[in-house]
Amino acid sequence: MLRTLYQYIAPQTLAWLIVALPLAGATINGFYSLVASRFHKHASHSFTSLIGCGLPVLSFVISLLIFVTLIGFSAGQDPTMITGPLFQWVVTGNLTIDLGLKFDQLSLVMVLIVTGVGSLIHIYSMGYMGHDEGYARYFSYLNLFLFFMLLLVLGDSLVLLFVGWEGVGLCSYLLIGFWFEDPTKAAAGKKAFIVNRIGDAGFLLGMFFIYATLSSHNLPPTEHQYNFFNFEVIKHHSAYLMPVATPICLLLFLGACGKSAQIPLYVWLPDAMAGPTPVSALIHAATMVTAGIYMIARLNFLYVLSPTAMQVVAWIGAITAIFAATIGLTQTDIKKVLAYSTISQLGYMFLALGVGAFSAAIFHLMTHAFFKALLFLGAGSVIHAMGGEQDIRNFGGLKEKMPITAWTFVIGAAAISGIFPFAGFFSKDAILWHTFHGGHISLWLIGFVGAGLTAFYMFRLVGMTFFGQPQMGRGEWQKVHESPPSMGFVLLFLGVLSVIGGWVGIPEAFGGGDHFHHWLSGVFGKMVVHEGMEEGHAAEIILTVVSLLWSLHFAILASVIYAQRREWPTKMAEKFQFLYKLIFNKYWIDELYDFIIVRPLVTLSEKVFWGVIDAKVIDQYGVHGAGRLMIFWNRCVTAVQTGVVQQYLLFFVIGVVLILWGFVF
Amino acid sequence: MLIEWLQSHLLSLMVFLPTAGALFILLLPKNEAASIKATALGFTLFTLLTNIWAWWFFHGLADFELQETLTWIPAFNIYYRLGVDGVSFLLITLTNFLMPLVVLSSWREIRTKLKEYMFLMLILQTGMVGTFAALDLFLFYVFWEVMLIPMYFLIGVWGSGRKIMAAFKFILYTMIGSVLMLVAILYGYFKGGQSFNFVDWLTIPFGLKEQLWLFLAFGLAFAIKVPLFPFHTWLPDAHTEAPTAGSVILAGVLLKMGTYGFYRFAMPFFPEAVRYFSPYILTLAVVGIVYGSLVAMVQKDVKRLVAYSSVAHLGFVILGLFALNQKGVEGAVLQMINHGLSTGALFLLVGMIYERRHTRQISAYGGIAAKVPVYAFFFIFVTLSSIGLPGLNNFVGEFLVLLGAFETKGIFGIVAVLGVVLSAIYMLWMVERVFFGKLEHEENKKLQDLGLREVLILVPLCLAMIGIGVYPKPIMNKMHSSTEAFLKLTMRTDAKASAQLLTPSHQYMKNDARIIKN
Amino acid sequence: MMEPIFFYGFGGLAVVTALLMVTRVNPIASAVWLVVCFFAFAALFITLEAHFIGVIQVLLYAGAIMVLFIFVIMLLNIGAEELKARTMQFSGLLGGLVTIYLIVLITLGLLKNPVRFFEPLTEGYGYVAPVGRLLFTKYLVPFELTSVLLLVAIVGSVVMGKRKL
Amino acid sequence: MMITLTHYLILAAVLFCIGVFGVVVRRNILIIFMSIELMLSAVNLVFLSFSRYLGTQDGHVWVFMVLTVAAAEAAVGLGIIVALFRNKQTIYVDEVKELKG
Repeated sequence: MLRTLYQYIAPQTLAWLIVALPLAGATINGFYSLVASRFHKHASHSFTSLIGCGLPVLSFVISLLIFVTLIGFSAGQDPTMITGPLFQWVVTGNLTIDLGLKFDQLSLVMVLIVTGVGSLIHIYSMGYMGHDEGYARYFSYLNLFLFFMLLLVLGDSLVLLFVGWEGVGLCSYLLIGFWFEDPTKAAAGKKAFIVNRIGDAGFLLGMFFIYATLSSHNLPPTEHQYNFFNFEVIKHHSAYLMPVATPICLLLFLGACGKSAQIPLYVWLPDAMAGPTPVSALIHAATMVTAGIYMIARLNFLYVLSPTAMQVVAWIGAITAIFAATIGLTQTDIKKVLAYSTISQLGYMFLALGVGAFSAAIFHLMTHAFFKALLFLGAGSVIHAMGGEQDIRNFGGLKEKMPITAWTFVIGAAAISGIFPFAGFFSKDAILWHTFHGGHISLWLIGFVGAGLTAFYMFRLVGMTFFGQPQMGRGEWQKVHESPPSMGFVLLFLGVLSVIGGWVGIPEAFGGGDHFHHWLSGVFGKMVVHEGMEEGHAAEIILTVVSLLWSLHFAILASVIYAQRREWPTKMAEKFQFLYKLIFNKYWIDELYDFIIVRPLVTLSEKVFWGVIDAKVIDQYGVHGAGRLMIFWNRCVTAVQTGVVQQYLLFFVIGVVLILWGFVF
Repeated sequence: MLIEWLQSHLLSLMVFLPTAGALFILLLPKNEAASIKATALGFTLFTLLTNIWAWWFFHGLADFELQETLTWIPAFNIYYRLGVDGVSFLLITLTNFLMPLVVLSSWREIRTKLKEYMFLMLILQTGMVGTFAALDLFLFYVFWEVMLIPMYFLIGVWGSGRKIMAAFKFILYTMIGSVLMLVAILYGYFKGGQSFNFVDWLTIPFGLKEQLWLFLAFGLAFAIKVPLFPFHTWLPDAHTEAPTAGSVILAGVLLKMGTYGFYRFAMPFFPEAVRYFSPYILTLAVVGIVYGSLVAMVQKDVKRLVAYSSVAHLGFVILGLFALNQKGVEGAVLQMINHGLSTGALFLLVGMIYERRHTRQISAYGGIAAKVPVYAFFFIFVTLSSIGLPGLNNFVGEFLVLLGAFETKGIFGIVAVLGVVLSAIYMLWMVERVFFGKLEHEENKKLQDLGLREVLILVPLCLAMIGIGVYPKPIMNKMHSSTEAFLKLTMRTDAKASAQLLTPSHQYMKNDARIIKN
Repeated sequence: MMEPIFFYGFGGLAVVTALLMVTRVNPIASAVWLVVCFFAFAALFITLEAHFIGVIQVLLYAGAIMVLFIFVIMLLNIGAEELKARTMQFSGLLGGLVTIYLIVLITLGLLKNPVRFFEPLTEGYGYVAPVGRLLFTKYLVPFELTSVLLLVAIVGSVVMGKRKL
Repeated sequence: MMITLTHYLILAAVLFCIGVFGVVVRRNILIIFMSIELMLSAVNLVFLSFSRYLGTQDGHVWVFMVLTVAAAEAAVGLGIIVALFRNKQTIYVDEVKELKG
């Protein structure tokens, strides 16, 4: 009896529910919100919360169930589960696209992060968005996001990945512009979508390239003969892609740049902070922006074929990491600082991918999801408490009023700065060590400097927000309060994760098992960089200690300066005025894009294409010109039409004469 | 008995049911608005039902199905010959699907000359369905013209703004093309054994020069209709000034006549010419995609913006057709349907807000999402479909078209991908300016949200969008063999070889015609 | 042989009166000359053995239609001062030349063909009875149609003549 | 000398052309109208000549028809003239130019 029941609820049969439940939640809440707003009623919060939070949590439970089941398989066996084609999407000519879900070590990690962190943030949102008019709408969007994100990470083919890829872009658009009555927020949403679309275009081309290459070879018949977008099939035939691996990888990487906010397409992410803070935590820190990393990790077999592409990925990552970190130094908006730190951390992950340390990248992805979600939610808690204020110059001393937020935030900051024994320490260190060990000294140096900067700006944030003297008016100070328990609970939970999250990947040099890496080795294989690891233990320890001290020193420096000696930075800024302005204005990149691309394009379209080619060349000269020509002809011909009937008759007689002429002569 | 008879005349039924409705409307008194509307709606629904009925009898084989042949004008060897393959059947279905919605959308918009309006609508449907179903070139031409006249009146009488100018521009542009097409039809008629039969034409041994000229003549007619890049300027005017229903039909069905013409006639008849011209046409298509998108971006009138977006979308269709592989062609066909649904829905939505505010200027709106959430939901939904969000219909078509184009025509596919980015830019920018931001205009504060009738119009469209986006297979299954046959014909290198390429039923049809002739 | 005498006599009369008709300024004069012309026609018809038609010509044309004309001319009552003097216009000159050339052309064309002599006639040719028989047998339908035509003409002229319907 | 068919035809042609002359050259609508009657009669002459030549009487029937048409035409035409004069106060065709394109 129980056994039969278990068969029905076996992971294989439940797998699709992981994806379907959030979609159901999104549909129900969306419809509910729509109907309620149509009839000017208030949507019930409890119902919305039940659906909106319950279904993601359920989804998380199922994921956990599947994880446990798969992990329970006998050792050595690949804990991979493929649901098989759930259905055939398109079949035409030499193209078959089957859609199915794929659970392997990598997607399991991602699913757990997405549903786990996602559920937590849903719960947090109940408190954070409690007073908002669009409560149901918000949860509907958030659930929809989960749906697409799960499709992205679970899809067994590039197509399904792309579906999720664009879908999360959509949700990001909707959620950034959630408070659409503020034009800047709506514009930020649009900007995010469009910049992402640019990357997506590259991604599409990359997909097409893979397909075109594979279909041009007469591949030996297999089970999925034309299913060229399937990861398994691509992997199976990856040898054929060898000659064109570099363009393919670069095109796909363009997509990753868009989604994961790397140079040159990072500009949307800071603006995306216009959305509600839990959204920033979930989408723009923990999950969606890591899609690019996931994608490259997923296609690792392709990237290793092209050292050039790997180099590009590593360099873009490293440059983005330090570039964003410098901007983070001067920002005054609490969320903007975190946004730039996200960009910077994503840069680290790309650096790891670029040097071939795929598992390190995913490791950092995971820990980053914990601590960055924590930081954002902490920031949200602060903003919530301050009634929407986001400028850190107006904070200060908040630890008195909101201890939970403050101390969990410090944990998060410590984690991101890479301080022992918090989560970030292990993951960041893995990246730096792999970079160094791979022989990329210059990249390592950049990463090393960046790590210091990270520690500095994060503790600047901590110092200015929670320590020192309050910088706000007395009345406002009175109103500051700790957040409701639903939010506090989530902060604490994430705080714990930020501490222990890294312990699953303690490297062997420290006597750990490096479980995380071994877990993922099923997907990534034994990477080249790991060979000869054993001899490097000593070097690894030395490097780690150096970088720990380096970060620690900056962390302490920053918290001291910004908590106690706030006038120092001002003086510094005055001394290096140009540099400060350059960084403070984010290197004028937005303005540059606007000047080079946006404005010329709009002007060209409006003044030249529409104004001249359409209106003048085609319409006025072409179409109306033809009309005028006809009118001219008409004038010539109607001259004969005098209106005097006798003359018509005369023409008639002349005609008769001419015809008779023909008869007679 | 009757049922069987009807079953064997399903196509004729679909073509002439609307005509019957039109004649019936003529009998009704002028001031009986309610019964006129009900009759029109009833007959369009009836046609739709017939279409659904026909769906079961249409199997998607490699030949023409539901054929009917009758002698019409024996002296000139002209037959009343109907038949559909997968593509035309789907387009007919699209037409019949849109018509009831369109009639429903005119419920309140049309206040003057309702009787004439509904009459013309139904005649228009006859013309459209007939054009898709005709297999005799003469019959095709007749239906083609039947379709133009009602549209001319719809724009000219019930339009807005500079409607007369728009109507003239529409009809003159189209007539120039169709007259050239008539010349080409007559040339082929005399060249190839005096037959208007579609199948006979496939075996006419045209020389290269002839092919080029004839292709140009046919192609111009269709290119204007599509519209391909430099021939597109009638479209924004006609779309903008036409009444809502007119715009919907114009975008949803009439534009497809051009691409369908390429698919059915111009390309299979003149394969050499297709090879010769395809780089130029592909260039125009890609230019159309980019150019249309860029110009759409800077429009100030919502309808005009959507009209320019049609130029871009139809560029994709042409790109897919001329990619000359099955992915591209099927993507193109799917894109025709998708464009009909999405752009049709956009026009309907614009019409709904126009009914309330009597302006289409983007600047007259702003922030109305807060006031009309349901409307905003539908609009954004359709917008997303239009910009090709995965999971909705346009994505499937665009994906296949781009993939097909990339595979065989490399660079054109790459440039066309730009269209994906640009479409997001212009649509979302418009959505931002119309729906988001502060509600500033006084008039907008009194806006009414959608009523039940309007929701009923939009829901079937949205469901169709989701359906095609998620599970396009049932639709695509109908057209596999047709597109295969099309490719075989278009790729043939030798006119004589085409005789062998004809599928069995083509042969059957020929014999059939012979029998009737004797 | 009286035939040439009749032909040239009445033919010449017809031509002369026709010319006089087209050249008169006053329509009354024209009408009177036309009546004379029709008499000449009638004579020519009789010369051609078409006795019935000749009589009809006199009764219908000279008797009825021309009277109608004169009625109308008098009804309009155009005084001499309103009658335009004959002014020469380019189109008129051209018209005259073209007409003269037309005559030459037709004559030349006719003369190119061999001369056709009249055959001797059968008994009863030109009587009323054969015409009547043809009218009511072979040409019944056109004959009936003319009645419709006349009806239409009557209705038409009544409509035209009324000031207001 | 014999009077042949050709004689009659030439005579008819001359009379017909005089009628044409009147229609083309004269501007008085009444005279134009009379010229038309003259032309009709000339045609009748042709009919009769051929009838005589062929020895059948079909031509007579057709002349009969022409006479009917002429009568009808006269009735309607004179009606038009009266109406024209009433509206335009003229009987000169060059003063009526409503058809000017």
